[in-house]
Amino acid sequence: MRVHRGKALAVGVAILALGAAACSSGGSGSGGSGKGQLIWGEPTAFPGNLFPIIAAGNSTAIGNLDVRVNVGAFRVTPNIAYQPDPDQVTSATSSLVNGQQVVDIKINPKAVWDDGKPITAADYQFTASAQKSQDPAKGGCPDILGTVGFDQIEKSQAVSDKEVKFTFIKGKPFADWKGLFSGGTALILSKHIIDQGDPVKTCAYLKKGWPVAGGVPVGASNGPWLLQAKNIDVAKKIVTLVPNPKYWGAKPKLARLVYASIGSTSDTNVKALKNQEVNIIYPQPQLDLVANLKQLSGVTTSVSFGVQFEHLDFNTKDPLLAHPEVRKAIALAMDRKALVDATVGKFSDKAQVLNNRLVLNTQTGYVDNGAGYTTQNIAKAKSLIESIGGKMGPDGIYTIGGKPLTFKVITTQQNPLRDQTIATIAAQVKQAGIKLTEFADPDIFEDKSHPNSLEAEGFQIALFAWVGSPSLSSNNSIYLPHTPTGGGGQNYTQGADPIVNDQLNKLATALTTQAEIDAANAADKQLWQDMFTIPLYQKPTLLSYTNNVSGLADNPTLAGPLWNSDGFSLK
Amino acid sequence: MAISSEVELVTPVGNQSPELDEGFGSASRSQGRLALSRFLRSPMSMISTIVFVGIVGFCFIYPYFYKWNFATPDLRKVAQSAHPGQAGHILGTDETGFDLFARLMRGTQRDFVIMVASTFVTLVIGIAIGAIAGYFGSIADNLLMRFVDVMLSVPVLVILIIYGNRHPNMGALQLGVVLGVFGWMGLSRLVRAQFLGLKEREFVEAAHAMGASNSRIIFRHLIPNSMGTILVFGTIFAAISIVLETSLTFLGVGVHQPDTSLGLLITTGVNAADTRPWLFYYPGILIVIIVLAVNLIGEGIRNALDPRHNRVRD
Amino acid sequence: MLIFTIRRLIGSVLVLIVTSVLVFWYVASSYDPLKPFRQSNPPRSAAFMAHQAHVYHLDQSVPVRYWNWLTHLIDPSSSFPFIGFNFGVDTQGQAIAGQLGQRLEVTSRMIIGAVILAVVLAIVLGVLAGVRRDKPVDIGVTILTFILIALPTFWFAAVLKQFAINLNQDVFHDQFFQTTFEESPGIESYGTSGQIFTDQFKHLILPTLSLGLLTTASWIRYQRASTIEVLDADFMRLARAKGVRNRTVVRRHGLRNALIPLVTVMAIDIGALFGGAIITEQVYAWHGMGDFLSLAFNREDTYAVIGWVMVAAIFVVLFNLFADLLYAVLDPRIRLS
Amino acid sequence: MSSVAMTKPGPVIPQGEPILRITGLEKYFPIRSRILKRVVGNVKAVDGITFDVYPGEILGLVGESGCGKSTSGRAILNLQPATKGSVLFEGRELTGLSRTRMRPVRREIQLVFQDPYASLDPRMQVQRIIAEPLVIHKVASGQQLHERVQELMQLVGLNPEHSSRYPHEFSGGQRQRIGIARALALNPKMLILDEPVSALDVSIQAGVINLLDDLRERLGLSYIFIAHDLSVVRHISDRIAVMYLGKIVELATTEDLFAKPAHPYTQALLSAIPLPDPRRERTRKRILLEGDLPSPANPPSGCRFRTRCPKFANVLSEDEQQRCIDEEPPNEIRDVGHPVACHYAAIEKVL
Repeated sequence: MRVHRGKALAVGVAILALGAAACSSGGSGSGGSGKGQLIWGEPTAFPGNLFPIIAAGNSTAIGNLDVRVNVGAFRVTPNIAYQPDPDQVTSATSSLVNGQQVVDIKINPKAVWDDGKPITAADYQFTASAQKSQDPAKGGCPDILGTVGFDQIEKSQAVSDKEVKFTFIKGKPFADWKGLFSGGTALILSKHIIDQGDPVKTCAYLKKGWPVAGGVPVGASNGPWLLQAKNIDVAKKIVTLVPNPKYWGAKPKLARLVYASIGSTSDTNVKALKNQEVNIIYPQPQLDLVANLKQLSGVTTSVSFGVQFEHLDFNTKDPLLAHPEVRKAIALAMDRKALVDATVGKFSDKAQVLNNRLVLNTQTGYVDNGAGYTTQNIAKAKSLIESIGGKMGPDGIYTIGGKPLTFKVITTQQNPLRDQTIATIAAQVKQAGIKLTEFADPDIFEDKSHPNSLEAEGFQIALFAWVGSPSLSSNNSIYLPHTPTGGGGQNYTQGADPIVNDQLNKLATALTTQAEIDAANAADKQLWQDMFTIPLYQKPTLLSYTNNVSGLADNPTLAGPLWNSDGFSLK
Repeated sequence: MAISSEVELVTPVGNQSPELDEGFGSASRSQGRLALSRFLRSPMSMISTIVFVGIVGFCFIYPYFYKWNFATPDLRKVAQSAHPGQAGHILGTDETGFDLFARLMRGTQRDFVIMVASTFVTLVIGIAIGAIAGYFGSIADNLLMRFVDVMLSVPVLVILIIYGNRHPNMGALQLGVVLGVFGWMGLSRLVRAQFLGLKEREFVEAAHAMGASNSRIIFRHLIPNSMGTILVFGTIFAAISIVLETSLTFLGVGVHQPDTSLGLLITTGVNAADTRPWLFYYPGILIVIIVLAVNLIGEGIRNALDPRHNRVRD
Repeated sequence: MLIFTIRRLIGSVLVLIVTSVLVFWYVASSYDPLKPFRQSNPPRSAAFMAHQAHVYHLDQSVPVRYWNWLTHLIDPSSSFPFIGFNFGVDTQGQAIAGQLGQRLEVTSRMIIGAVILAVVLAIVLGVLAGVRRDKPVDIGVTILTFILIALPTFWFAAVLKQFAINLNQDVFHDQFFQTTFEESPGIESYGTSGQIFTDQFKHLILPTLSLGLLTTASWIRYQRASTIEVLDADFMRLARAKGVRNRTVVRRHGLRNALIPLVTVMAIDIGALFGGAIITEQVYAWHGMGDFLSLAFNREDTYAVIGWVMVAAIFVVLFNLFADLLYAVLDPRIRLS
Repeated sequence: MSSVAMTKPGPVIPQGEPILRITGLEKYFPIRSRILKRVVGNVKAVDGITFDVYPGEILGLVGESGCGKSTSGRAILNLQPATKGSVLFEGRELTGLSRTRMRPVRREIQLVFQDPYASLDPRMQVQRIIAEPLVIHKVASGQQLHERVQELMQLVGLNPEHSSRYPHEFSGGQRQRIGIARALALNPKMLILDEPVSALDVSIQAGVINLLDDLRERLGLSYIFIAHDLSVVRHISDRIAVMYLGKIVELATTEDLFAKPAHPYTQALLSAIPLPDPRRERTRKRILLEGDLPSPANPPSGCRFRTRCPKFANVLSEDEQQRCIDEEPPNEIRDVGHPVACHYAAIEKVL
């Protein structure tokens, strides 16, 4: 329920009427299972396309909207782990058969698409085959966002209508197999809707995707909510989710979940919640925003630490940063404990220094591998610099071979947290005779044609975030060296270490969680020696909602706080 | 934002008033000096001038003596989000430990640069275009005034955002120049109108008869006689350029970290009204004072040059 | 008068055409609609990028693109109100004109409200200050207007919202003022047309106040100046000398003449209002023209930006034309020149 | 028309070649249509005037407001380029000269304006105003310039100590002296005085006129003295040309013109001069002109004056009138002894 505070008599006639409507109508012709409506204020841009596996549909907003509309075999839980969704699959296992990884998925017999057609092995097979290649010559589709994992599937086999087996190429097991069917961008594709019978036509369908005005086509949804064309107003940027009458599991408790694009202006977010015009907001955390929300009455605010982590990348091809001593000296000169206290520590007392590049603090298997670097050690930093011929200049900045230790830190624009992080780090390392200056640039994520982009690899130091995942091996491309086959595609540091490579390869092919954790930590230990990058902290997420909502629990992974929105209800 | 309408407020002041003459015995004073003395005798104008010059002068000089630097945060834990007066920070600090007082001085410096650069550029372009259109007339006038129509048909703010998107790392000087490049249209219309009137006056014909060149007539006769209008426009534009800077910074175009400007300070401070009020009120009040002072100086000049507003006897 | 109208109309069309050339060139050379693809990881193949470039016409030279754009401009089937404009499709494949039409309806609510508020305030306070020149009322109005001019738009809007919310909580004990969106999200699925109207009206109050108050500041100054000018005019002195009461003089002779210049300044400010709406819409999370532009900026959506700018330009030029004609009607001296 | 000059007796005897020779000078202002801006007609402000000025001579040019006197002065100086005709100054043709080619000539001929309030730049100090021609033509600078300005101010009877004042601090008469000083700065040979005293109080007029007369003698200048007031012109001029609607209708020595006016228009003008003797003033015959000046865009056919001519209306027979309507009277020497543009020119005593 919206506003209705019960005290209005004269002025609130309209509001009373609205409230009554909201309470009684019980959803527009969709089973009548739920009660009332909630309004979700979406901070990111309104999506143009609802099909998440193409570029047009790959956005945070889609992630939030779609999470319980197109669901996968696995759900990503708030503690950054995969959990099989019993509504979708009765079991999903991976095993080694003759040295080949075989994934066996048993589909819930009751599972049906929203047009009543059953979800079958053919849908899973189609999901894999549609995304196995971007090369049209091999029957692939260039518009598909990614093929990683699917391209390692050797064959798929429908054991029955409700059971499918995927066999991976020999010697190339895929540790992150759960991630292939985990919802979000890894949704299950509805074959009878999407498959056009021939790869070229299917590719044309994929390319077009689902433009937002058309909603998700009937027969393509397998979650408790429906995203129908009639409930989408593109101009007003409003989308109303209604319950899926064909859903066989627990039905949503609400009649409507209204998605309203509120934008990222933090003041607008706070005031909308304060005036009870929206029920849930999920803005980027900022100091005053968090403090403002925490002091609001009738509102619950929680800060969680999510899958994004901030870090510094050093360009190892830079003449000065090529010296590991310089990179280590910068790490030693930083007081990362003080940095965390000064930044994300202000949002939540649970904030910690991230001392692992592959496993996050809040993730199972986290080990503090960078103990010596948590706090500042100016003397050691200086001695490292002096050990390779560093001389203190008159301005208090070291020079090596006549070149001053002055570095430009590139980062994104309009991000106060990063501005604050760089300002703090710069002030810290200055004490060790190293000068950092900030250079905020919108081109940072551009391709090679932009000289200031990471891809162009002309930077010195970069500050940005990586998105982690429940699967540790998905981080591999950050640390593997560049290879012609595309390994290390995102290793902008261009650093390479054979020991790390070995461990990362182990990680990619690990079949048990413990094996993954061991390999990841071994790789990270070595990476502390290399110091191509410095991890800083997990980025917090901020969820705030009116107290008349129950059932909310932030999911700081990409699944977002609407991950269990079918369980939301009004008190 | 509303550059155009602001400009229209200007009363044409090129006409000297015949009533003022016959004072052969009075002290030797020029039109300008008369206006100056009227300006100086208006308390509002004087206070505004003193406030403005005082603030700007202080913000340029005092940083040399102040112990906190705008670019170096105080890393002590106590100095993060310090209240005014706490931990040795007069006006407090922000969350990083940047001294607000040092930042306000730096921001004022940057905005002064923006103000001066934008006003200078606008005056140069506006006078040049207005002078050519008004003085040479016919085709030049027609073309230039249609060009002004074209420039006015697109919201300035939008042009500036597009420019800012392409030039993400503008400094204050560049921002000022760009503000000026897109802000001259009103002035050129005013100068043209003034020139159209002035060039029919006999002293211009007299200069022709003496053999004066066009440039001499424009620079020695017409522009000095339009100076009142130009001055008033200039001050109002200076005030508007600061407000525009805040709008642009709010929209993500303009001065960025690690530098700062008043616009940036209030953009970040606007969320802190309840939680850290010093970050909200001090920059907001400072910007209102500066813009108000500049506007009132403009109003003072207008009144001083307006012969009808003749309360001061002489 | 007819000849004058036709000449001005032709002039306006010419201005719009030149504007479109400059805007097209400026925007097309500023933005890169392929940016989202460039940022994708792993990187897109060259063939894919070339194909997308073709889809967005980036493989053509700017003059050719302009010519295609211009020659497809008039389209009776387009849903843009009044005239069939076809600004092409945005990078999402949606028709730009149709979206702008819907957005314009939202934004024009705010702009019309703001203009009405600003005009009423400008006339009341401007005339009052002009008539009571140098009296406390005048000084008060002057200081008020200068403070309004000095206030940054978003700062003022934030303060206004806070004030309104406090009123809601302490005085109305209800959501009388709405601070976010142009209407309650989803109301169209359950509200009656009466409820929707009431709801939209309540959402209109605060944005109108913020945009209107900041707009009116310069208009008040302007109205004051022209009131003073008219009061000093000979015919006013004469009327007063004839013994007509001061108030009657002001109302009957002064006001009409003093209003004429305001028409011009209003027309000129239409562009500024569109600009101001960008910020106001962002602060109040409205989904109108300004919001459309922000989105187009983010996507570097060339044709969407061009379409937006041209719609704004059409309005500015139309209002200027309208003001010129009105001026000619109100002031017979203008007509001959 | 040199024959005219030769017959002229008077205080200054024209000698040798004329310094300025004006032949058939015309100045038309085009009238344009409203839509297409095509020329649909002309305002014939100056419609073929011819006269000479000799060194040391003062030629008065009189006529009603709007008759083209001031335009003639400006056309001569090329400030408003002539449509047709020739202006020979010391044998040099001035019409059609570009601004740069005209510049050296401007040292020789200067203009003094009617309105001493409008013709001085209000934002300039007097010394800069007077020095401006010297600066433009680069004839003096520094101390020399300063001295020349002081000298000029003394010459026109201004206190050199006031050189740093602004125009508005002077009276009208003083301002006109500033204008004269400015005109004299380059030692010109000739001044065109465009109603130099008509904006001044009568008490001040005499002073300025005496100054001009005095300067002419001391510096050997020639003047074209434009005025609408015959009594002022009479005082100073050697010869007087009377203009009506863009044309010269009578040209004679001052003495002749006042003693033997032959054109009905001249007679009408003379009859309007107030006489100092009240008895004569009361008994004199006044010739009143009917109607307004016709539009110079569409002047009457034949004699332009006929529409308002008392002789045409009251004296002439119908045949005679027809001649006035059909035939434009040339301005030529008739029986009266000087050029006059009237078919029926006859001397009539009006004073």
